[in-house]
Parts: sequence; structure tokens; C-alpha cells
Amino acid sequence: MGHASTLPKTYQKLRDETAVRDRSLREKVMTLEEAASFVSDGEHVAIGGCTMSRTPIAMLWALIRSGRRKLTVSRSIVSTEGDLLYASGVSDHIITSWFSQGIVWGISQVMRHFTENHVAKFEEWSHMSMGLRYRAGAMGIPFMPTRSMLGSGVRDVVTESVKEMICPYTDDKLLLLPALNPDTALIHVQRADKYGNAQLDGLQFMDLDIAMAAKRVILTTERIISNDQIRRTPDQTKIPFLTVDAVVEAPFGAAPHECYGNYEPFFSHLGAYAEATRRDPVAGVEEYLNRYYREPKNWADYLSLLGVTELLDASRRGRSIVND
Amino acid sequence: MGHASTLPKTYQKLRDETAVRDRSLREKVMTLEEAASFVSDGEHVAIGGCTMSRTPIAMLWALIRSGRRKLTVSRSIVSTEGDLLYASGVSDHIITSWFSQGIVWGISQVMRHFTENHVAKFEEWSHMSMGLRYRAGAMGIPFMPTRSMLGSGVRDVVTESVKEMICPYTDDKLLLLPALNPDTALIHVQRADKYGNAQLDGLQFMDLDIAMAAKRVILTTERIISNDQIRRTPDQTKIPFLTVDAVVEAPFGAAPHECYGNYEPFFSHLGAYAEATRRDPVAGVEEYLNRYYREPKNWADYLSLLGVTELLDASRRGRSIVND
Amino acid sequence: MIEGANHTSSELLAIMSARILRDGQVVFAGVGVPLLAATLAQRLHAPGLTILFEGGVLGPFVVPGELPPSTNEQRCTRKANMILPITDVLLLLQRGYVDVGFMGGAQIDKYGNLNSSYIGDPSNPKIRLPGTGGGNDISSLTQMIVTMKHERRRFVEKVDFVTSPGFLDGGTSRAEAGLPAGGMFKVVTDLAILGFDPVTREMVVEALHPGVTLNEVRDNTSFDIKANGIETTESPTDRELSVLQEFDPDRIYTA
Amino acid sequence: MIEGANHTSSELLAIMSARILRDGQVVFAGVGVPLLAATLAQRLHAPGLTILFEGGVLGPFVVPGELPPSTNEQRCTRKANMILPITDVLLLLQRGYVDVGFMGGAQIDKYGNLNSSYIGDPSNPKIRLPGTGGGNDISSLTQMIVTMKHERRRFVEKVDFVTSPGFLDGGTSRAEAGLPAGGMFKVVTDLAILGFDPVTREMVVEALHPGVTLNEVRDNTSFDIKANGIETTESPTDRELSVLQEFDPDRIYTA
Repeated sequence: MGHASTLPKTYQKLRDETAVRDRSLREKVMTLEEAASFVSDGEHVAIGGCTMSRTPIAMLWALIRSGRRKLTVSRSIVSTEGDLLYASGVSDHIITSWFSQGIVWGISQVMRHFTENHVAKFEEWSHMSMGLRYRAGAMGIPFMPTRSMLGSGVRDVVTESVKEMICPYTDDKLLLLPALNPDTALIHVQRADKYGNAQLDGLQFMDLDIAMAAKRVILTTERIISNDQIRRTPDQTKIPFLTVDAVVEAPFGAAPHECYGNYEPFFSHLGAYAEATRRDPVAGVEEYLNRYYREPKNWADYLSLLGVTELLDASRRGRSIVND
Repeated sequence: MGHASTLPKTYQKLRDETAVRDRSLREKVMTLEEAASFVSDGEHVAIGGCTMSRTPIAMLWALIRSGRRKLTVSRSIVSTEGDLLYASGVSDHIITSWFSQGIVWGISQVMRHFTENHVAKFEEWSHMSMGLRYRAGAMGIPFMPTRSMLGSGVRDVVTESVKEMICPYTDDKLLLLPALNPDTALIHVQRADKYGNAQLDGLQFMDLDIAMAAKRVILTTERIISNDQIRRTPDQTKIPFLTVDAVVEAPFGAAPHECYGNYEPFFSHLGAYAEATRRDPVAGVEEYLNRYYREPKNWADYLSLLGVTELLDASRRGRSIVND
Repeated sequence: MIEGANHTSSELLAIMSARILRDGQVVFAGVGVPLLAATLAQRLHAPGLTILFEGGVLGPFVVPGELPPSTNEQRCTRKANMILPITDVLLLLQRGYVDVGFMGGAQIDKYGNLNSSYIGDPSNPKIRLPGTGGGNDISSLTQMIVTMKHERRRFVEKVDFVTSPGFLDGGTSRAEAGLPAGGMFKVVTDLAILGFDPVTREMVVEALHPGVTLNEVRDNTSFDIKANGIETTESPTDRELSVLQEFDPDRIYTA
Repeated sequence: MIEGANHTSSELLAIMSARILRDGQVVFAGVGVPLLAATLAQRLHAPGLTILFEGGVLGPFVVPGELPPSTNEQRCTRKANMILPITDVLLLLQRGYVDVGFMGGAQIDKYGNLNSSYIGDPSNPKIRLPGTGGGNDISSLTQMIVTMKHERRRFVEKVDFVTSPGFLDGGTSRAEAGLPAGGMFKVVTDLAILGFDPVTREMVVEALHPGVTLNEVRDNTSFDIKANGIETTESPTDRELSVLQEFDPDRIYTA
């Protein structure tokens, strides 16, 4: 089984793949496990959110439990979920602009272990380039011209994936970033209806473009709301139902990361993870996977392991953004 | 005096022009007349809103009264304001995708008179192409690749302004639309603070891209609100203060067009205008300009001429979108 | 023309067009008859029809008696699922999320090219029309249904100007111009329903409205037009007419 | 190094960097010392400083004691003027709305090129670092202030990998590579403030912190470095230190 190509498709192929999708207004609520079965080994999966924000942890949890292999994973910035994807064998190829738990915890020793030993690949693009690649994919164009990455090593290491041109209008040098159209996008939101209309509060990151660019979108949501509520404030809808293929209600679906306005990161849990993987990257992450990903019976069981005290504390801090 | 070029600038020029702008958080509230003085003859002025929605009528009213000449004007879709710009001599070159009062009133006889007699130019691009040209301008890139307009007469008549290329990734044929960076953007919004942070309700049209693309932005707003209110809901801010150069409070600033959630179009006023210009395009529009644009002492005087009954009726209908 | 006692030809256009739309489709609709037809289909046989408006609206339910003057006013946004910038709603076409575009036309030719820009020589026109709006984008990027009155001056051998590309010069010329997706699907007139030959891409008559003859269609078409296993459409029903009249009580678009 | 009884070297970096920022500027700030420095400047001498965060935040006021773990969490959005998508906040750099970018660095060379990707051979590195994030974009598209500890292993003749371009090979090479705008402005270390020669684009010492000698700077720099009319900076004031400590009471970023 090969890896997904992450270079642009011909327009005909892009259109054909979209044409056969069921884009009608239909109910698509399902379980985490059902949604996980949509993803095939070897696919390119894009992850919404950024660093520790609105990471679709519940869906990644289900993917890791389902035993998927050799996914190519892309994301704006990758945090602890990248360690878990490498260590579980779900992905051996991550495309992103930055990969580590977060600056306050120091460099990810798990990322170092897997990349320095050539077990897995960390393909690095600049942050804006990641965004523009998704945006080109969302717009149905094969590339986006940009001024970034020129002259740098970042450009050189992806030289087989980029083109340069001289602008026919201005004679400026431009880099043409290849469109990124993921096979599946995983996006966690505060609220969505059963059709997949999603309303996001606060930071949007690259989620709108990722949803438009992907061939399939799996939404997890803190709460499924009525379509009536969506239609009362249509200018708050950020992802339209017609791009969405699955909707899963997953309360605390980004824990131990944050979900804007709902909960902040679970700092002590994340601190303990960082400490354990600093001591021993391989054993530390394996133990974490067993305890939090493989052994729990279900998502509620996982949340119980995080602990009610932590859930309440993260929620209290999270809600302070709207109720200070 | 020549007309503004509407082809892409070199990156150096674009950057230099932006670097010298005062982008600091500073108060910029002024009168319509003061804001009108920012615009020079021969410039390229972009107009926000679309057709009869959030047209910055108050600012156009001030520009017409100020006697500006030979502006190149661009807009997504042009309605009655285009007639007035032609007839007043403010503009003899309008770049847009569609130009007429609105389908229910039939074709604009004023537009016909000026264009068919070669007095003024109506440069036609597809609607998405207009949007992508502004978007390229907003993004700081010299062109946007697209699949639209290819093979059509619309493409042929602007052949000197477009380029084609074969995609180096997919071998597809692409049209490269030139970025549009207007000298001045005129945008009317529901609310903005004194620094120019604007929050738009409902339909956004191309306003966000126009604001980012322009070298100067003049905002008119139904109401100036506090910066505190802006900071309570920062994810509702659509235009950031650092792109804005002038803020003018202009209640009913889009009348007789609509302002989402505030008032609908003034249908009987618009019907009377259509009828008058159908009978005699030249005399009809001249009479209208005299009565509504040249003779009123101030903006309140203009609104008085529209009539309190019409103002109330348009408001009642307008508010029904949020209070039905 | 079968403008009877109980309906106008605009109503006929709206009803015949509405019937072509299928439940679950995503339809990019222009103002006027297309908007009415899409709304009619939504209320009758296609409750899951998703309407897109150029002003930036996804999945609205237009309110009876409150028809918008264009696709860019707040009336278009009633009970919408989403409001988005114009450029982004049009990009849904380019990305491929739209099943069918639906609009009126001033002039059409045998390959389904539409003209809404100039009557006469474009550099010195007899009439300067309002132009493309989103018409060029819609017809460049998706499958099209066009609805218009069937008149010789409108159905011409070659349009004065290609505002919205159909099949250009026929055959594979559309794809060769850089438009591999979409193309003309149906033309609905007050006389007939027309399709396009899958190889030559010439317009063909597929169905006649009740009481209309093929000769009548040919008399009102200024190019040679073939017929393809002609069917006869069903007359507008009272239900269709009453829903239409409920939506457009002032006959703004169905006069 | 002048780590005294009353401040850490991170506090020194934050304070010396903050002083370079001017009121009214638009600053794209990374997490850690840059965020602290920008916040400090905002509270002391630049109340109209506009901070941008990569996560999509324009003009926030970070709350004391609630420092975000990165620039991408809700703590970054306190009292912001606007929240926008990541790509769009980064595009403000490309469009030219940003005066200065401000970040830390792991390794820098004499032309101000920064490395935050690989220590050693990129194809077989000794250490795989976290990578560019927005660093490449910021340094490609605007003027840069970099703040970092002054150590020989960090100040190298040539970086192992150019993550974020400074002046590349010096002279006009940056513009020739396609980056006509921006470039390195200042490097703030715990020993000195460094600038770049306007022609050769080589790093030069512009100011020393109190008690630091030029030789000390040269000892901690592994390439030849010239001095340019050297000044001495003012010691951190109590006011600066107390505001910093108010913002970072747990010394997350100023340990």
C-alpha cells in the first residue's frame, strides 16, 4: 500500500471526485467508530485546529483504536497528537509547519525519536504556505502564488513539490504552492446541526479552507444543535453542510487540548505527558497510548481517566473567555 | 490628467505604498466632506456592497457634491449609483460584472445612453473574476489563477489585461486574473468604532477583500460604537482598523438602497427614479442629481427629501430580518 | 405558446423548469424565473433542494410575497443555512460543489452560448445589456439550465457575443478552451424543452409543451433544429400555479 | 552576561526588546519572550502598539498571569480587535500591513539567517527541531527583531539550515531571491543589541548591555563581528521588571 499523493490533481479528477459525493441536505449523525471507518489506510488526512486548540482528539482517538496505518497527515501546527499518530503507527508522514508539544514543554522527544531515526517523516512547509495550499485546494485551483519560502532551506527541501515563475504582469519572482486536497478532513467545532452546518466561535485557524478542500469531512462537535438554530444566525455558519459527510457529538472532543469558549488545555495532564516522554520517549508514549487510547471502553471512559476535577477546571478556565 | 491603471503593481511598489500609511490605532472620525477630500481626480475607487445592498450612497453623494472627475470605479455589481457617477461626470469608466438598476426595473437607460454613445466605458468582467481580482489584491499577489471566463467573449474584450498559462502541475489551461488594488475603497457598514474596526452583519459581499486590497479605506457606518464593544466580540470584526483611513457616521448611509438588518431598499423611490430615467435618461438623471445630490444642504436634508414615511417603512422591513 | 386563461408564459417557464430540478441537488439560481422555479421545486417535489444565490447565500427558504429585487439583498437570506462572501459562494462552483446552474438569457445560439452583454457589434452595440454578473462563472463551471422566451431574435445561429459559454463551437471545443466541467443541460422555453446532442453539442428539441407543434418551435428558432424522440410535457397543475402565485402575489417575476 | 540579583537573562531580553518597539507599530509576535516584550511595550511606552498573533489575532491585550502556551489558544484573544483565520493574519504580512516581526531563534548566522529546523545535516540531523511555524513567513515578508541568548553555538558563521531568511548571502542576495521587502532589523541578546551593515548586510554590534565588553560579545560569537559606534544600554528599571513579573508571575517564559 502506497502513500497518498499530496500534489495537485487535474481539474477533471477533482471535479469527478466531488460530483459523486452526496451533497444533499441529509442527516449524517453517527458514532466515532462509524465515522472512523470512513478513513482508509494510506489516505491523506487533514486535521483542523492548531497546536492545542480544537484538535479533533476524539476522532483521532477513534482512528488510533481502529488500527489505521500509513496515513499521511497534514495540519497547520502539530502538537501532542503528532506524537500519538507516529507512535501508534497510524501515520508515518506528517506535513506541517511546526511540530512539538508546545514551547513551554520543550522539544517533543517523541517527534525527535521517530524523525531522527528515520522511522517517520516530518515534511516542513511554512505556516502560511500550509494555509495557502489548503486555500488553493478549497478554491479549486491547482496552485497559489506566494512570496514566502523563497531563498530558504524550507523551500529547498520540498523542491520536488514546488514551482517558481516570473510573474507575467510584474516580472517579480513567485513561488507556486501546490494545492492540497486532503482525502479526509477531521474538524472539531463547538456546535453543528445533524446535516453538518458548523458554527465556530473564536479562532478559526485553517478549518474553513480545509473543509472546502477535502474530499470528505468528518465533524466532531461539542453539541449537536437544531437546524433551526443554524438558520436563525446563518452568518455564523462557517462550514456548510454540503462539504460534510459525518457528524459526531463528542463532548470534550478536543480534551486535553482546548475548545474555544468551552475549555482551556488540561495543563497538568499535558505536563505529566511531557515529563513521561522526556524521561523515555518510546516507553512514555506507549504507556500513554495504552492507558488513554487502547484501554478505555468508550469516550466517556477516556474522559473519566482525565478526571472530573480536571474537566471542571479546564471548563471553568475555558468559559472565562465569554464570562469573565 | 490620466486614468488610474488597474493592472498589478510591482511588489516593491505595493509594499512601499502600504509602508507609508499610518496604520496605528488612532481616532479617524470625520465628516463626509472631509473624507471626500481624501479622493483625488483620476483615481481608482472601489465601492463596497452589491447591487442595492450596503451601497455607500452617503459617501458617493459627498464625492458627487465635491466635483471629483474621471474616477475609475470598480464594484461587484453596479446599480443606480452607476447612473449617477456617469451622469455627474465623477466617473467615465466603471469596471464591474453587471450594471443596471435591477432586473425588476428593466435595463438602465442611463447606462445605455452613456455607453452606447461612447461617453463612458463599462468594462465587464465575470462576477467571480471581480472577486478574485480584489482577493489577489488583498493577498499581496499579482494574479489569481482561475477556470472562469475562458473561451468567452468576456475574456476576449479584456484580452490586454489577462494572461493565460498551462498549469505546471496539472497541464490544465488557466486564466491569470490581474490583482486589483484600488486607490480608495468606500465601504458602508452597520457599525464601526472610531478607529475603523468594522463589524458587518449578514451579507459580506466582497467588502473584506476590497478593504484589504485598497491603498485607502473610507468607512461610513450607521453608528459609531465603542472600541470596548468591538473587543467583546472580536470574531465579529470583519475589517480591521489598520486598513482604514476615515470613519464617518452616516445614518441611513445606504438609502435608498438597503443596509442588512437596518432597512430594505426604498422601493417606491427607486421605482420613481426608474420611471423618470426611462422617459428621458439624460433629463431624468440630471433632475434627480439636482434634487437629491446638489440642492440638499446636508445629509439630513437629503434624508428629509426621501421622506420620513419611506424611512420608517424601509426600516420596518429591514429590521424584520432579525425581528420577524 | 400556450399562455392560457390560467397562467402566464413566465409561470409556464417557472413550472416547467422547476420540474427538471431533483431533490437533493445543489442549484445556483439567478433572480426572476430561476429563483421562482427553484423555490417552487423546493415546496413541491424537492424539499431537500439547496439553493445558492450569488449574493452569498447557501440553502435559504424565500418567504412568500417577499421576493428579493436581486440575489443580493437580505430577502435572499431568509432561513439560510449559511451566508458567505460573494467570491466564496461563486468558488463553490469552481470547486465542484454545485450540481446545476439556473438562469435566464437574452440570446442563445445553437451550441447553447448565451449573450447578455451586447446586441450588435460589441465595440459599437445597438444595445448595451447589463452584462454577465455571475452568468459567465456559472456556465463556465457547472451544468446549466436556461429558461427564456422562445423567439427568433433570441434563438440565433451565432450569438453576437459569448457572455456565458455553452458548448462554444460544438464538439469538444468547450473542454479545449479550458472548461472541462459543466456545459448546457436544458433550455426551457414557453414552447419546448431543449437539450444538446452528446456529440455535436447542437441544440435539439426534446419535449413540446401541450398544444405546441414542432413547426411552431422551428418557426421561432432562427437556426436548423433537430428533434430527438419528442415527448409532450404535462400542463401546469393548479397546485403548481397556486404555490407560484403565493410566492409572487404581485406578479413581479410572473407578469 | 549581566544576570543580576534582580532579573534573569530572559527578563533582560524581554526588556531590551520591548524598548525597540515604537508606539503605533504593528508587530507580529511569537510566543515566549517576544509576546512578553510586546506586551511590556504596550503597557509602558507604546499603548497604541498593535500585536498580531499567528493563531489569528489582531490587537489583543494579554491578561496578566494568563500567558498562552502558544500563539494559538484563546488566551491570545483577550480584548482583541479582531479574530481572523491563520492564513489571513499571515497574509497581512504579505500585503505589507506589518511593521515588524518579532521572534526567538535557535541559531543565527552573520547575515541574520535563522535556523529552527535542524541541528546538523538536514537529511540526517543530530536534532530535529520543531520547524518554522510562521517564522519563515514573518522573516520573508517583513522587518525582523530576533531575541536570543548570546552563545557561540547559536551565533554561527553559517546556519545548518535556513529556516527563516535573513539577508541570505548578504549584499542584495535577499532581494534577488524574490524577497524585496523586509529583512533583519535588530538582534537582541543578553549581551548586546546587534544590527546589520546597510551594504554588506553583515551583523554588527550596535550597543552593549551594562557591564558587557565587546570582547565578551566576540567570545560568544563564532564569526568575526564588527562594531558600529557602540552605545551602552540602560539597565532594566524596576518598573519594567515589575510589569514583566506581573504578566508572568509563574516565570513560564522568564525563568
